[in-house]
Amino acid sequence: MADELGTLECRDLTKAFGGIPVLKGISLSLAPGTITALAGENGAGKSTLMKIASGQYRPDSGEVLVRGERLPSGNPQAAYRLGVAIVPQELASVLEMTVYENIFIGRELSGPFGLRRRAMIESARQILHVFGVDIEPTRRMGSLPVGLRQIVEIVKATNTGARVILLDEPSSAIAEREVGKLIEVMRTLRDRGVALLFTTHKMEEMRALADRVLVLRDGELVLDEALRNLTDDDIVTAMIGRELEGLFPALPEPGTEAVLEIDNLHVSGAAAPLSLTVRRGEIVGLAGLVGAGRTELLETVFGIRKSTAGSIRVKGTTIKGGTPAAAIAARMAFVPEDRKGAGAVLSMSVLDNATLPRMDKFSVGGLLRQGFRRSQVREAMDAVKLRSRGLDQSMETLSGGNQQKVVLARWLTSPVDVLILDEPTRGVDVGARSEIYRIIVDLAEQGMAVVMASSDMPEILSLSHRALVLRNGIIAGELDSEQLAHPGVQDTIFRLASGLEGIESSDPDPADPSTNNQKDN
Amino acid sequence: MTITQDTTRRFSAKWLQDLAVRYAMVIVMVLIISFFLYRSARFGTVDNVVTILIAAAPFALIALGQTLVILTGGIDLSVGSIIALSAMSGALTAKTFPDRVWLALLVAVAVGLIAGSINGLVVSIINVPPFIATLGMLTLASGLAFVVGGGAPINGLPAAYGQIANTEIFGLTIPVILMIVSIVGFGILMKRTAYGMRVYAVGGNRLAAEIAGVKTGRILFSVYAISGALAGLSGIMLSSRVISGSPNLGQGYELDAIAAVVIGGASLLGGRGTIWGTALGLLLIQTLNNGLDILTVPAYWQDVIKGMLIVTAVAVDVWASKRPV
Amino acid sequence: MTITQDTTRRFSAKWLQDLAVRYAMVIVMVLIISFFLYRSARFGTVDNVVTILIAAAPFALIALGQTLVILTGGIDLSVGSIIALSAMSGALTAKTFPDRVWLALLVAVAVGLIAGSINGLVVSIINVPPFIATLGMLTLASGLAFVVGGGAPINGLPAAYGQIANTEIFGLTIPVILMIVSIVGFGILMKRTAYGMRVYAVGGNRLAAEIAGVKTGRILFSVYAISGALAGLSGIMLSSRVISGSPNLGQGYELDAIAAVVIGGASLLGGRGTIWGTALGLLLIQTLNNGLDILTVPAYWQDVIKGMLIVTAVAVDVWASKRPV
Amino acid sequence: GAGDPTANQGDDAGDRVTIGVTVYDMSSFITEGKEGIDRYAEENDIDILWNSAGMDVRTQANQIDQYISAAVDAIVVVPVQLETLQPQVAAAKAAGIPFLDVNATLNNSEVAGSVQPDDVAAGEQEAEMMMEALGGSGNVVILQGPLGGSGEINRGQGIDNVLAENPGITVLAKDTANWSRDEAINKVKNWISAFGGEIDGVIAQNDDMGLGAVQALREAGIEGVPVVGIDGIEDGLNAVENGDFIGTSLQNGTVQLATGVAVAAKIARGEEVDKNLLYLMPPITTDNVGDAIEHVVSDRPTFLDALSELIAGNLITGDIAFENLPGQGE
Ligand SMILES: Nc1ncnc2c1ncn2[C@@H]1O[C@H](COP(=O)(O)OP(=O)(O)OP(=O)(O)O)[C@@H](O)[C@H]1O
Ligand SMILES: Nc1ncnc2c1ncn2[C@@H]1O[C@H](COP(=O)(O)OP(=O)(O)OP(=O)(O)O)[C@@H](O)[C@H]1O
Ligand SMILES: [Mg+2]
Ligand SMILES: [Mg+2]
Repeated sequence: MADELGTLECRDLTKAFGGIPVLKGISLSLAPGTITALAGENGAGKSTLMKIASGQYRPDSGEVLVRGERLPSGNPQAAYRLGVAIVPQELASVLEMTVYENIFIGRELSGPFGLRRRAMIESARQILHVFGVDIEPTRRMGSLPVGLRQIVEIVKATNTGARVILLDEPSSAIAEREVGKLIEVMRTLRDRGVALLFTTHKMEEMRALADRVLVLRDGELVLDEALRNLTDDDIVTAMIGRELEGLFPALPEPGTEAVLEIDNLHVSGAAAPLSLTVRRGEIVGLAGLVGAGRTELLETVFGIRKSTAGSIRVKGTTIKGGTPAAAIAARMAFVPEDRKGAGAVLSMSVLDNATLPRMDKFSVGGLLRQGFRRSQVREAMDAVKLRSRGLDQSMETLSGGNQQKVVLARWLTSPVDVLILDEPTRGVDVGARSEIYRIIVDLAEQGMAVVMASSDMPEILSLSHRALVLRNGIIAGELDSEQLAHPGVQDTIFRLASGLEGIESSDPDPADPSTNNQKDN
Repeated sequence: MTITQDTTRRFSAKWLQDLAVRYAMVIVMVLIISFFLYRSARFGTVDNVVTILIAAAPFALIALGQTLVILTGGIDLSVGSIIALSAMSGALTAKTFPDRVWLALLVAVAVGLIAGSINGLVVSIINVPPFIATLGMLTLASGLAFVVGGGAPINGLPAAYGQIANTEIFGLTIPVILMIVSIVGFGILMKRTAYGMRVYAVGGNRLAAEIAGVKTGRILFSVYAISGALAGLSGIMLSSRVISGSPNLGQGYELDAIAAVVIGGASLLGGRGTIWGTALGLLLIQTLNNGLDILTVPAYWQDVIKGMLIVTAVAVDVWASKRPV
Repeated sequence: MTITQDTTRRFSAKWLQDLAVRYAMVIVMVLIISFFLYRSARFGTVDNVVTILIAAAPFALIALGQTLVILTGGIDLSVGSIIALSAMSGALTAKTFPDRVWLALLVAVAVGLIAGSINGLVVSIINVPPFIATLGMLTLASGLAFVVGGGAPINGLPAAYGQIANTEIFGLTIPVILMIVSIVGFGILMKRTAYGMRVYAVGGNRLAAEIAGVKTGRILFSVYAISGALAGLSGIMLSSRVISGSPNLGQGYELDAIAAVVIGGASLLGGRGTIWGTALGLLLIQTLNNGLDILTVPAYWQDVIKGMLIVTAVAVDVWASKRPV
Repeated sequence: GAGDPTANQGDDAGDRVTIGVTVYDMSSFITEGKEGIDRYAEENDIDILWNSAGMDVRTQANQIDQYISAAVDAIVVVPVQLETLQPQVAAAKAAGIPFLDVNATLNNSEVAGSVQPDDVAAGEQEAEMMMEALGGSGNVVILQGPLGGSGEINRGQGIDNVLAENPGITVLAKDTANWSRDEAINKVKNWISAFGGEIDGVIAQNDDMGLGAVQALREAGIEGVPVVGIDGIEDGLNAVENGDFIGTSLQNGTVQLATGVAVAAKIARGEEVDKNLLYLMPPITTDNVGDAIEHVVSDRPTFLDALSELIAGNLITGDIAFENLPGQGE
C-alpha cells in the first residue's frame, strides 16, 4: 500500500518575520505510511513549518514538494488539491456553522436536488462515532467546548482522503480518553499509507505514535532520528539545549485557613449545586472527561457565567456583583482554557495584554505609567521565559505556547489570593512547563489557593494536594494526596469520571444544548 | 431510522425553522400590520398589498445581493450608485436604439455586473477592505452616472421603455415577479447548494474555508459580482417604472438594503444570516413606509416613528432569540 | 538603565512609528499634494491650508468619535443626523435667547450627548447591533431635526451666533483649534491612558477584556456618548459658521467620517486603528476635495477621480503594509 | 381614522373635495407652501392628504399610486424629478382624477394642469442683476443646484441666456453646492483659493448658496463682491436689505403652492380656470425688500388672512405671482 505518492518533501525552507529568522533552512522528507513527531520549544518554528507545508505561508526561500509536485507557495487551496490536510494549532472552525457542515466544507455532498444534507449528517455521525463522542452533527460548532471542536477538526482533516496530514498539537485540548481514540485513528491512517506529521509537547504521545522524531530548535532541525534510537532525555535535551531535572517540584504543605469558599453554587447545566473549600497554599485539581463541567464551574466562580444561587467567599469576604471585575477586585485570577477566545486580545501587544487586568496599578489618574508597567511586565514575562521580540510584539504573532505564557504570567504582577487555572499548560513546552509548575507551587507556598482544571493526567497527579473528579457538573469523587500517589489512581479517576463508579449512575446527558447558551457569545 | 426521518423533516422545513428563530420579529411585524389594518381599511386591500410589493421589488433585488456580500463578512455600499449608473446606461441605450428596448435591459445588467466585478476584484485580489472598495465604487459610479447624461437626466424615452417594468403577467408586474423568483431562488441557492454553504464558510472563517480547499477568492469575487448585477437589474426596473433615467436614482438605497439584511438577523461580521430573514426585514421596512404614508403621518414624524420601531423590533428580537451580537 | 531609556524614547515617538506603518499612505498623500502644487500655485498658500483646515474641522470631530466607536467593533451611522438635530436645537436656543448665545453651544452639545448616550445604552445594554441602533438614531434624529424647526430651517439668527465658530484666536478659528486640540487629546487618550487601552481591548476581544476585568458595557456606552457629543459640537460649529440652522445639515457626513477612519487603517471588526491614521485619512479626503475644486474639475468628474484615488491609496497601503483585512 | 382616505371618498360630500398632495421633501419652501395650502383648503372646503417623498422618485410614485386607489378628487405633485411619473400620470388620467404638477415640471402633456415658476426667467433675472452690477464685464463664479434637477437646469438656462449676450463676462468656475449653505461656503472658499481677487461676482441659483458665498467672502476678508440669489427666503431678504446681496427673486411658496391647490380644486369641481399658469418671480431689490419681508416674515398672519382673496383675484388676472409689492402689477 505504501507507494511513493505519499511523500511530503521540504527543501531548504527559510522564513523570517520582520527580519528575524524563524526557520533557517529546514529540509525534511516524510515517507508514506509513517508517523513523524515534530517537537521543539515554544516559538521554535513548528507551526510556521506546518503553515508553509500547507500553503498558508510563503517561504522566503526553499520549496515544498508533494508527491514530487511543487506546491505553489501561499496557496492553501493548491495544497488541499495536492492532498495536504492540516489541523491548525489555533483551530480554524466556522463557529456559525454546524458540526457536519464544518466537516464537509469544500467537499459537500450534492445530488440532483442540491445538497444532500441528510447524507452528510449521517456520515458525520459515523465518523464522529469513531472518537466515541456523540456530538449531534446538527449542533452549532460555536456551542461546543474547545476540546470537542478540536476533535471535529481532526475528524475533518482525517476524512478528506489526504495523503499528507499535518496535525499541529492535535491533543492540546482533549483528554486522555480522546487522545487514545486519536492514536487509533492516526495508526489506521498510517496503515493506509498516509504520511502524518504531528506536533506535541508530550513524551507519552511521541512514544505511543511516532516512528521518527524531528526536533526544531531556534529554527534549525537539530534532531532527525527514528524514535526507537532515542530516550526521552535525548529528545528533551535536543529541544531545550540542556537537561531537565524533575518536571514537577515538591509540593509544600498547605495551610489550614480557608481562602476560597464556594457554598452551594448553582452552576447552570450542572446536576446539583456544588460546595468547595480551598485552603491557603492548597492546589486542588479538577479532573473529568471533556464536557464534565469543569470549565463551567470555574467560569461561574470567576463571574463570567451568571449563577442563580450560592455564594463565593475569598478570605471570608463574599464577592458581590458576579462579574470578573468583582472577582479581580477580590484578588482572584483566572486563566481560561480558550486562550484565543477568552484569554488574549490578539490585536494588542504583549505589554498591553499583560497590563489589562491590573490597570489601576499601572495608571495614575488614568494615565499609564509606561516605565513602571514595562519593568513589571518584563519581570513577569521573564519568569515564564517568554520568547518574544520584545514587549511590543503583537500577541497574534506569538507562537501558541508563548501566548499561553502571557495569559498566565500577566497575573503575576500583583499578589493574588485565589488562582483559577483552566488547562494552564495547554501547548506549553516541557521546559516552560516546569517553570510554570515551579511558579504555581511558589505562589501556593506564599499562601495562594489554587484551583486547576486539567486534562493532563500527570499534572493532576503530581501538582495537586487534592483532586476532585467532576461529572455532569457535580463532584463524583475526591482523592487526597495519598490516593493520588497510589499506582492505580488513573483507573480510579477514569471510572469516576465516566460514571462507572461513584455517587450516582444516572445517565448523563452531555448533549443537552440548553446548557450552552452562554458560551455562544 | 426514526432519527433520520426526523432530521429530514426538520430539514425540508428549514425555512420554517428560520422563521421560528425570528418569531419575535414576526410577532412585532404582525403587531405593526394589525395596527395599520385597524387604523385604515385601505391598508389590507389587494391593491395596497400589490403597491407594497411593487415598492419592495427594487429593494429586494439589492437586499438579496447584499445578503450574500454580508454573509462573507463584507459590505456593498455601491449598490445605490450602481442603480443610478445602470439606469442611466439603460436609458441612454433606449434613447439611442428606441426600437430595441430590451437591449437597454441587457446593457443595464451588464453595467451592474461590471461594476460589481470590479468591486469583487479589488476586494478579493488586492484585499482592499470592502467598505473602502465599495465606497470608492459608490463615488465613482455616481460620478459616471452624471457623465453618461452629461449632468442631466435622460428623458423623452420611448414608451416601450416602460414595458420592461410595467408589463403585467398574472396581474403582477415584472419587478414583483423578479422579486419573488429571486427570493425563492436565492433561498434555495444559499440553503441547498454547495455554493451557498461555501459563502457561509468564507464569511464564518476564511482560513477554515481556505484550508478545506474552497477557492475563497472566487467566492468573494462572485458575491460582489452578483450584487452588482442585481443592482443593475434593480436600476433598469426603477428607471423603466418612471420611464426616465436620473443620475440621482437609488441614492442612499444601500443603507435601506443593508438595514433589511441586518434586521433579518444577519451579522455584519459575516457567516450568519438568511435569505428569509432579509425578506422579513424588507417586509418590515416596506410595510412601515406604506402604512405611515397611508395614515398620512407627516414625513418627519414618519422618520421618528420608523427609527424607533426598527430599533424596537430588533431589540425585541435580540432579547427573545438571544442572538449573538 | 540603558534599556529603559531606549524604550522611553521609542514610546514618545509612537505616533511617528504609527505613521511609518502607514508610510505607503503618506507617500500617496505626498504624491497627490505634489500634483496639486504643481498644477496650481495657489494650492500651497497659507490661506489655502487654512481653508482646508476649516473645511476639515467639523469632519475631524465626528471622525474622532467614529474612530473610538469603530475601535470597539461598532459603527455610528447617526452622527450626520445628530449634527442636524443639535444644529437645529442650538439655532432654536439662540433664537429664543438671542443675547445668551453660548447657551446654544451648551444645548447643542447636550443634545448630541443625549442622542449618543441613547445609542450607547441600546448597544451596550439591549445588545442591539450597532448598525441598527445607530441607523435607528439616524432616522429618528433627522426626523426630530425637522420637528424642531417645524419642517423648516431656522433663519434670522442673531449675529452673535456666528461668533461661536468665527471667532479667531492666534489667527485660527475656534473649530480649527478644537480640531487640533481634539486630535492631540484623543491621540493621548487612546495611546497613553487606561481608558484608551480598554477601548482597544473591548474591540479586540470583548470576552477576553471582560475576563481581564474591563467593564465592557461601560466602555461601549462611553464611546457612543463621546461620538454623540462630538457630533453635537460639530453641529453647532457648522451651524454657527453659516449662522443658520438647517435640518439637512450634516446629511451623509457619517460616510465620509467612517471612510476617513478606515482609510487611516482601522478595521471595522474593531481593535485596530489609530487616531493618527484617522487624521491622515481625513487629510486625504479634504485635500482631494480642495485640490479638485481649485483645479475646477466638474463635480461629477471629481467623484470619479476621488473614488479611484481613495481605493488606490488604500490598495497601495494594503499592499505595502500587508495590513490585515 | 382621521387621515384615512376612505373617509372622504365619494361625491356625496357635496362641494367638499379631497386633494392628495405629494412633495419632493420638506424644504423651507414647501413648509411655507404647506401653510398656505392648509389655510386655503380650510377656507375653501378642501381636504388635504399630504405626503413627502424624501427626495425619492420611487416613493413619490408609490404615494401617487396610493392616492389613485384611494380615489381622491385631484392630485397635486411637486415632483422629485423632471419628466418622471409617466405611468402614474396615465393611471390618474385613466381613473379620471385630475393630476397637476406644481413648482417643478413633469413635462407631460397628459397632466390636467400645471402651475410652474418661470425658472428660466428667474435665472435671467438674477443674471441681469449681476450684469448691471458688473457693468457687463468681469469674472463670475456660478453655484448650481443639484445637477439634473429641473431647478438647476432651467435657472442655469436663464443664466446662460444672459451670459451669451454678455461676452465681457468670464465664468471662472461653475459647480454644484446642492442648494446648501455649508457646501457653498467650502466651495467658494476653495474658489477664492484658486482665483484670489479675480472673482468679481457670485451668481447663486438659490439664496442659501448665495448666503454661503457671502460668508465665504467674509471669511476671506474680501469685500464688495456682488452676490445674487433666487427664492427670497428670510435670510436672503435680510441679505438684500443689509447689502450682502444685490438682489434676489421672490418665489413665495405660500402663494405658489396654494395656487396649485386652488387650480386643482377648481378643476375637480368642474369650474372654469386657466389650467397652465406661470409664476413669474418678482425681482427683489433694496426698493421693495421691506414689503417682501413683511409678507414672508414679519407680518405673515396678515398676509395669510388675505391669501384666499389674493389667489381668487390672481386667478382672474392670470398674474399668479402678484402680491402687491412695490413695482409689481403695473
Ligand atoms: N505572523 C508572524 N509575524 C511575526 N512573527 C511571527 C509570526 N508568526 C510566528 N512568528 C514568530 O515565529 C516564531 C515561531 O513561531 P511558531 O508559531 O512557528 O512556533 P511554534 O514552534 O509553533 O511554537 P508553539 O509550540 O508555541 O506553538 C515565534 O517566535 C513567533 O513569534
Ligand atoms: N461527548 C460529548 N458529546 C456531546 N457533547 C458533549 C460531549 N462532551 C461535552 N459535550 C458538550 O460540551 C459542553 C461542555 O462544555 P464545557 O465547556 O463545560 O466543557 P468543559 O467543562 O470544558 O469540559 P471539561 O470538563 O473538559 O473542562 C456540554 O454542554 C456538552 O453539551
Ligand atoms: Mg505552534
Ligand atoms: Mg474545559
